[in-house]
Order: sequence, then structure tokens, then C-alpha cells
Amino acid sequence: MAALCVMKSVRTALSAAHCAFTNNNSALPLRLPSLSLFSFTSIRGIRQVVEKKEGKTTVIEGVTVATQVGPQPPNPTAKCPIYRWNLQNKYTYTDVLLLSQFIRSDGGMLPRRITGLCAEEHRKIAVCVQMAHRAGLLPDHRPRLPEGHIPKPRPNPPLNRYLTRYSVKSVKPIYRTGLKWCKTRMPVGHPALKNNVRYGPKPIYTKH
Amino acid sequence: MTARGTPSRFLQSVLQNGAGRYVCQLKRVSLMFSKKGQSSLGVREFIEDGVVDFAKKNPGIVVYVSPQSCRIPKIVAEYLNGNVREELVTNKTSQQITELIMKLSNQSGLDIIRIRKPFHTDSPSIQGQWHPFTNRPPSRDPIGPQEPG
Amino acid sequence: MSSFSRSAQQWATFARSWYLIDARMQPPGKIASMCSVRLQGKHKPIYHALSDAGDHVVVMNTRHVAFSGNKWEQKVYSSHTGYPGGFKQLTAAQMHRKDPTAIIKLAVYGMLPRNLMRRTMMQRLHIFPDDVLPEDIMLNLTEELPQPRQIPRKLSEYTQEERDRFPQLWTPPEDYRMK
Amino acid sequence: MVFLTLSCWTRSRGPDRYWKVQELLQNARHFRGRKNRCYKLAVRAVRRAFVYASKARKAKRRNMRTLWISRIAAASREHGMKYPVLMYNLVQCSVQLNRRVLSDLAITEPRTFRALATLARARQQEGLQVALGDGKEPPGVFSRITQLQ
Repeated sequence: MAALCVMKSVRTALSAAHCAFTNNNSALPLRLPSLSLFSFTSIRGIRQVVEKKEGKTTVIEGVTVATQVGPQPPNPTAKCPIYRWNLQNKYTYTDVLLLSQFIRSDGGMLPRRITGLCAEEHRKIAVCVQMAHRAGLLPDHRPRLPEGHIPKPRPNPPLNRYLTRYSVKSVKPIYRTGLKWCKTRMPVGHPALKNNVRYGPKPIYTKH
Repeated sequence: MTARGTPSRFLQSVLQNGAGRYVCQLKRVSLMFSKKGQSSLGVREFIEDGVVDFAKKNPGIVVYVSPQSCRIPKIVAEYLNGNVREELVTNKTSQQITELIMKLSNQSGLDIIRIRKPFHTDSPSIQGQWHPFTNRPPSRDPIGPQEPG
Repeated sequence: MSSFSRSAQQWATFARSWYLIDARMQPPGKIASMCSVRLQGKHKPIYHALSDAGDHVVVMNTRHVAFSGNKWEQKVYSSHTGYPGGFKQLTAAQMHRKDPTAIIKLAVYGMLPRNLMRRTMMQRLHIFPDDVLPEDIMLNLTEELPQPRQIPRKLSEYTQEERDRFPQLWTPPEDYRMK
Repeated sequence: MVFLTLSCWTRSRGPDRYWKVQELLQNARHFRGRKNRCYKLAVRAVRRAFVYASKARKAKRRNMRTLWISRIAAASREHGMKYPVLMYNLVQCSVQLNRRVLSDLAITEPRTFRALATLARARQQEGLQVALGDGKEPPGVFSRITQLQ
């Protein structure tokens, strides 16, 4: 209980005082031991860095964004968020609302120690995010361009694609498809998503 | 026998004969036989026994009996549609000839050739034949590339 | 049935209709299989291989077709000009840049039966790279076919309300700085 | 040919070989080119034609069945059902129409075919619900699985 009070006071101090950006880092070691204690409190939220300019003084503030209390997960004891919501094998690259919760604003994956995903689900989500990027479903999550940089106009518009496993530049054309009974196949999708739930009789076919 | 090498027709009847009143399609029968010939023995017996009965039973059929000096007796049947059938009745008994004449009088006079389908109807469709808009919903939105917004 | 209404019936039964397919974000193979069925007339109960009952198909937006996997780079279209050294091999992306209608056309051509009717059926296929159709074709259209693939929505196309309704799967620790 | 008397010789209708050739050429009259009149060419063509005709008699049944199936498949697709689904569910409903009749119905009597498709659809829903263990029956279905067994 004492520890709880300590943490509360620290939190109020953090939000009240206009602390500098470096203060955040100093708060980190305080947080770590209390992770297990506060894992189910609903007050935790995303913290954004807000810059304010008032004349000469620049104030950089870490504001806690309050999270809305949404529907409760069906399996709250699980550690991995995917298992907590019973979403194993039920998501694919089109579920951008799900995938966008696990990526940074520049499109990269958030680290596993933050999101709490288990290794397998982390890999699957990474695969899905990659395919969603290649299908152009996450248009705003791009690496930020340097200041004042204007991208060159491309001569050709990008080609529409989906379920793209490999990066565009790494793939070579298959000039020799091989004999009729042992053709070189073109992989579609990713074998990590092979066990996805299907509502039809057909299995997922990853080799075209 | 190949299908293309043989003549064929579809199943048909003469003016829906028999659907209402039945009209015997046989118009005229001529019996040609010899008075003395051995091979015409059956025909002569038939003329003695059955030809009068046949003519009385079928008033619509004209029966000609023409004795000629011929070796091969024959029956020539003419139908309402103009077809003529000749049947040779050499060495046939009176019984056989009776059956033959009954058969000729029951026929419609159409060609006896291969019939392509064993079924036929004059009105194939009662509900109206299928057409591209039979099973399509009647009204739809305008078709074509729609302007966004 | 009089012969007059019978001839009208015949005209109605064998009338050709025009179908429109929007190929935006669709796999070319599925578009082509839809086209080949309609071009052959296999979607009609009066189908016969010799009766030439196929319909016209208009495909638009072929510039925006979508290949799955890495087929834009891996798929190769081969042809031979007939001259020595005339063996040409183009990837799908190169082919598409050269002629945006070629991929659909080749896919449909490959799916039609290999007989004398093949070229005739291809003449009833009208492909347009964009959604600009000539007026005379627009007037003929009778039906627009549904797209075989459901186009997934981009994240930016979701409204804020839908985003808020989606449950927060995990809550980040309070002092994690989101980049 | 043996002619015992002069009269027999005069009455003979030519050599047997001639008639044999004519009989064969009759089967080749509709052929194209010289093989409809030259025996040496015709004999081969006629033999081949008879072989084809024998094979075609069996192949016709198969071809007709594939034609009916593709027609029923097209008609059932119009009602939003696949061919195997339609046929399976019609069999389950004890509808004993063969494929020829079904394809004829699809062309000439489209409303009857739509009724059949509705029946099959209802049966499919019923089977689904039985499989799901709901136990309820759709309204207007008179066929039960228990009737068949």
C-alpha cells in the first residue's frame, strides 16, 4: 500500500510539474519494479510529448493521454494481448485497426517487452504488418522524411499488390518455370499464417 | 449405318390426327394379282374371304381389285399426303395379307425413316422460354463508372 | 403459338447482353475466369458449344489490377517473334507498363477453349485501362458484375468513430514515449 | 452365276459385283470428293465412317450428359447455388428428375426450375441447421431425412 501511495505521488508530480524531456528517463527505473502491481489499473495511458512555445521559453511536456475504458477482454489472465482477446489465428493483413496498435508512427514494430506479445504472435504480427505495408493499407505510417525534402515524382504509379511476402527489390523473375510436374511456384502470403481460421472448405494455397 | 448417311426426320403427326377426330390416312388400296398364278393364291383367297369385310369396315378406303397377268402380286396403297407404298405379297397366305392391309390402313403415310427424338411437342414452353432477364432483378442502379461523391 | 411471337421469343432468348467488370484492386485471374465464362455463354442454360451464345464483357480499370504475392516481379510472359533470337520474356510489371490491358487480355485468352471460336469470343471482350468508357458502350451495358475480391480498407479510410470503437488490445505503460 | 436357260440369262440383272459396289457406294454418297464415287477410296472411308458411328453412339450419351450438366450448372448459378449443391439437395429431397429433364426445365420452364432451386436451398438450410444442432425446421419444407431411411 505504501508503494502504491509512493507511485501515486510520483505520478501526480510528473503530470503536474512541467518537466523536461530528460526527466522521463529518470522516471524509468522507478516504474520497473511496480509493473506487476499496476498491470490492471486503467489509469495507464500513452504519453505524448507536447511542445509549447511561449515567447523565448520552450516548454516540453509529457502529457498522459487518458485511455477510454473499453470492453473487457474475454481471457484477462493471459499475458499476451492476442491471447487475452482470443485472437490467435484470427487476424490477417487486412485488419489494420489491430495492426496499427502494435506499430510506431513510422511503421516499425513496437518492441516486444513493451507490448507483451509472445514470440510467436509477435512474429505473425510483424509478418502481417509487412504485408499491410506492401499492400499500401497503412499509408500514414511511413518513415518521416528529412526537413525540406521533396520526394522526386515517380515515372510510374506503384503497382497494386497484396499478400506480398518478399520485398519488391529482392525478388527475381522466374524465367524458367520448370517442367510440368515440378514447376517453380510463386509464393503468396506467408507460411506463418497457414493456421489461420477459414470459414470455407478450401485450404489456404500459398504456392501459385 | 452412319447417322448422316441415313435420312431422318422428327416425330410428327398429320394435322394432330386423332387428337380430336381420327381420319384414316389411307386413301386407296389396289390389289394386283394373277388369276392363275401359284404365287397369287393367297391374294385370291383373301379376295374371296376378307376384302368385302375390309371394305365395309373402312368406308373411307377405296379398294380396287385388278386381276392382271403378273407373276408377282402386289398391294399398292395410296395415302392422303400423296405417298404411295407398294407391298409385294408373293406366296403369302390370306391371314398374312389381312394383317398387312390392316397395318397399311393404320399408317399415316409419312416416310418410315429414322426418327431423331422419341418425343415431340408443339408448345415446348408454357411459362415462357428462358431469356437473359428471366432471373435478373428488374430494377438496378445506373450501370457504369460512377462519379465519386 | 404463332410464328410471330415465336420469333420474338427466339430473339429474346438469344439476345446478347453486355456485362461490366470493374478490375480495380482485383486479381487478374479471377477477372479472367469471370470473363471467359460469360464470353463462352456458359452462364446461360441455353449453352451449347456451337450455338455462339456468348455475351459481351467490358472490363474497366485494368490499370489498377492487383497481383498477389510477388507476381509483379516473378511472373514472366514469354513470346517468340519467329525470327532468330526473337524470344522475348517480360515480367508482369514490364508488361503492365507497356500495355495496361495486356495482362487481362492474355489471361482471358488462355482461359478460352482452343478452337475456332476463340478469336470471335476475344472480339467480344472490351478492355479499358481506365474508367472512361465510350458512350456507345455505356449505352449497351446491362449489368455490372460484383467484384470477386473484397477490397480491404486502408487505415486512413476508417473513420475516427470506427477506430475508437475498436477495443484497445493492450495499454502501454504510463511513461512509455510513443514515437 | 449359272444360267441354265437363255431366258434366265436375259433376265439377270448384271453381275453380283456391281450390286455389291453399289450397295457400298450408297453409304458414301454424301461424302466429299472422289470417295463418293470411286469404290477403292469409298470402301476405306465407309469402313472408317462405320467405326466412327459405332464409337459415336457411346460418346453421344457422354456428351449429352456433360451438356446437360453444364446447362444445369449455369441455371443453378443464376439462383446463387453451385451445381453439386443443387443436385445433392434435390436427391435428398427425393426429387427424381434426371439431368435431361432438369436442363429442359431450366430452358423452357424457368419458374419450375426456380421452385426446384428454392426447394434445394431450403433443404440445404435445413441440413445446415441439423448439423448445427438447432433442431428447428424451415417453414414450407416437406422433405425430411427420416423419410429416406
